[in-house]
Amino acid sequence: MSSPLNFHLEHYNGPLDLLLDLIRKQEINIYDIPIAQITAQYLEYMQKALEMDTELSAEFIYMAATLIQIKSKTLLPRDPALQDLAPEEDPRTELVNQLLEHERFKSAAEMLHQKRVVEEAVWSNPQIEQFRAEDDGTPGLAVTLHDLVKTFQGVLERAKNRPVYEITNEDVSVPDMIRYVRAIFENESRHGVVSARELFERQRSRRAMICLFLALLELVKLQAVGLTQGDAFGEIGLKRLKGFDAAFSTETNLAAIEEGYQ
Amino acid sequence: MDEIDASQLTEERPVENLDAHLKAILEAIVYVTDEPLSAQQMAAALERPIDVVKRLLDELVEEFAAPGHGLSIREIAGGYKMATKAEHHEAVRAFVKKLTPPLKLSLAALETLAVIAYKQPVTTPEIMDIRGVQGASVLQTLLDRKLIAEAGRKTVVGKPILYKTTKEFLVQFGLKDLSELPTLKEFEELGRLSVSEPEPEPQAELPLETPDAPPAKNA
Amino acid sequence: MDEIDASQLTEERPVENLDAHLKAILEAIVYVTDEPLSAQQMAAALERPIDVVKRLLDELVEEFAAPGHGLSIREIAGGYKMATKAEHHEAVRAFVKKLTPPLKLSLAALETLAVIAYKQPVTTPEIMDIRGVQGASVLQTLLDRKLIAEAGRKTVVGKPILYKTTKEFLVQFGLKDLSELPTLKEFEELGRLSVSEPEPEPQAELPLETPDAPPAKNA
Repeated sequence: MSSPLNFHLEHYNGPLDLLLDLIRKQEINIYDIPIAQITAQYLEYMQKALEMDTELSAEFIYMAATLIQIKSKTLLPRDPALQDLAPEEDPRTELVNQLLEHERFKSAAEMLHQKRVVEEAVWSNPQIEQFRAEDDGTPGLAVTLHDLVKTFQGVLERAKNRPVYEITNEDVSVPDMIRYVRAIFENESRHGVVSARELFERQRSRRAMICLFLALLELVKLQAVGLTQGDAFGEIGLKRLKGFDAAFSTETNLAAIEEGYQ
Repeated sequence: MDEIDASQLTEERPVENLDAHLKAILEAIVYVTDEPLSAQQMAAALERPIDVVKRLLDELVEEFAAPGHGLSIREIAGGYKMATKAEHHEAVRAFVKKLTPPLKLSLAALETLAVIAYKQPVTTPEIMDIRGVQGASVLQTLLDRKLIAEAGRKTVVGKPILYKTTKEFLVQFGLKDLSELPTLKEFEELGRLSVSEPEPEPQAELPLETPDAPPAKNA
Repeated sequence: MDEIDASQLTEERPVENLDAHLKAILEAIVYVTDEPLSAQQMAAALERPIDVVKRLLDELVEEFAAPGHGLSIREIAGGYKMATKAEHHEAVRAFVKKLTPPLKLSLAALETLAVIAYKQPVTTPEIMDIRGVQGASVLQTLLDRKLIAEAGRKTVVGKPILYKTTKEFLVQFGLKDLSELPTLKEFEELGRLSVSEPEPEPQAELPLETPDAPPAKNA
């Protein structure tokens, strides 16, 4: 039997989409859906999808259950006496309404799409910058509530991934700081450039800053880390060098350094 | 030609010259501004009567609509905005240096946007109900692109967040206001027609995305 | 001039509509380009005779020179460029100044504001802890814009100042009260639901306009 299905399964944005496609392709009257036929075709689709290892979301399975339920309702003989008292609603009605609603929004989506086509053929060239006074130039982002939540989430995410070194003021040593910098390059910025300023700003004591400074000098000497500067007077960045792994291959390097600072 | 000063025009069609002057300023303002400004905003800032400003703006819209003009002044998002006419897009495209990247929206995103546009303010569960799909990831895309925004909370159990479309939505889709959208009923009639006429003619390819789906594993 | 003679020689009767069309395109091109383009450049790109292009450009220059227009097309550096007329600059500048710009914040300010909104009342050290960055300068910006305010002092060592968001904050973000702020959980749910509906890779055309895309396979 020839299947009306479009076996580019993924074209379907959910079960309503699939059902609509079945109905429209076969020019079925949506107000009188042959439920047995449609159910069979729907299940055939699901079978094919399983064979093709396509993952079907839960709503596809839920729809299958709904279809089978409607089908069984239509098969059950009704009590004619009861039917006269309270005429039963066509069990398909709810599904049909859902399908029609879905179809309306599909058309609406297409309409929006067409509008975008027009807008993409139109250009505007505003010159407001020429007329903005120099002083009221507030560079920045025009922000929305969504930006606010998103930003907060980003801040928390960053905080979570930040290596936490609880260094009490007096205990911190140069090797501690070497391990600290190493952790940063291993976790936070494998290949990127780390701002030296930010690194220093994270330190909570003078001693920690001095140790960090000495640690950086040692690392540069070992060619584990390099310094970069974009332009004159620009920010100094730290970059992982080829010697990074070698420098940390043994603890002896650290031990030697530790000795040196005793 | 001498500049016309309002105080000098005591008689003899003073209105006409004043109007020409105001109209020129309005043209310059519409040209300069980057987002659609309403007649009210312009009238208030220029300290001129709203009805005069409105009439002159409408004259400008009409004048630029003539076929000899490649520019148009369009009413979008409750305001006026100058832009090139779509019909000249092929010739103009080559000269546009800073081509703004097209707003790429998936079919799912467009559908979700349509639901929000018509049902606003609307909650996530309501959107998912209509689309028959679980999943609200496209909401995040729409929020990121500022096409929709939060609109308070619905006073039902769980107090879900309500969403609405934004001014940016009107701008991006070239709509004067929401009432310019066809009614859902009109789509219903379209749907009915499609039973007898199932093949709408194919359209040109567009720089939009495929619906959210990986390519078929087996063809 | 020579060009005029040349154009008169080649002139034909039904050219008028064609001319109007070309003139419209030229107007649109002069509008979209920021650098002055010469008549030669436009003629070459549009594959039209230089003399016709030149004549139409001159017509445009003349038309916009009329007092009813606030825009002008000027010949600068051997090319044509659209701009507002100098006599209206004062009016346009005054107008632009009155426009209230949307709330704009630097990323640092937005981060700080977000932390205060969700953790209020909160102290400077706490804010810096969460952000992982030193520096309190953006607090002043937020205070100046009345988005945050002081909320007493925390009873810990040093008695640091506590900060909270203001009524202006609610107004700017369209919130009735703080309970309308989306929770982090709600925000994350938007992302998590995406598992069932991944956003597609950009590219490829939509199946929207090809409802019958690939033919159905025979089973």
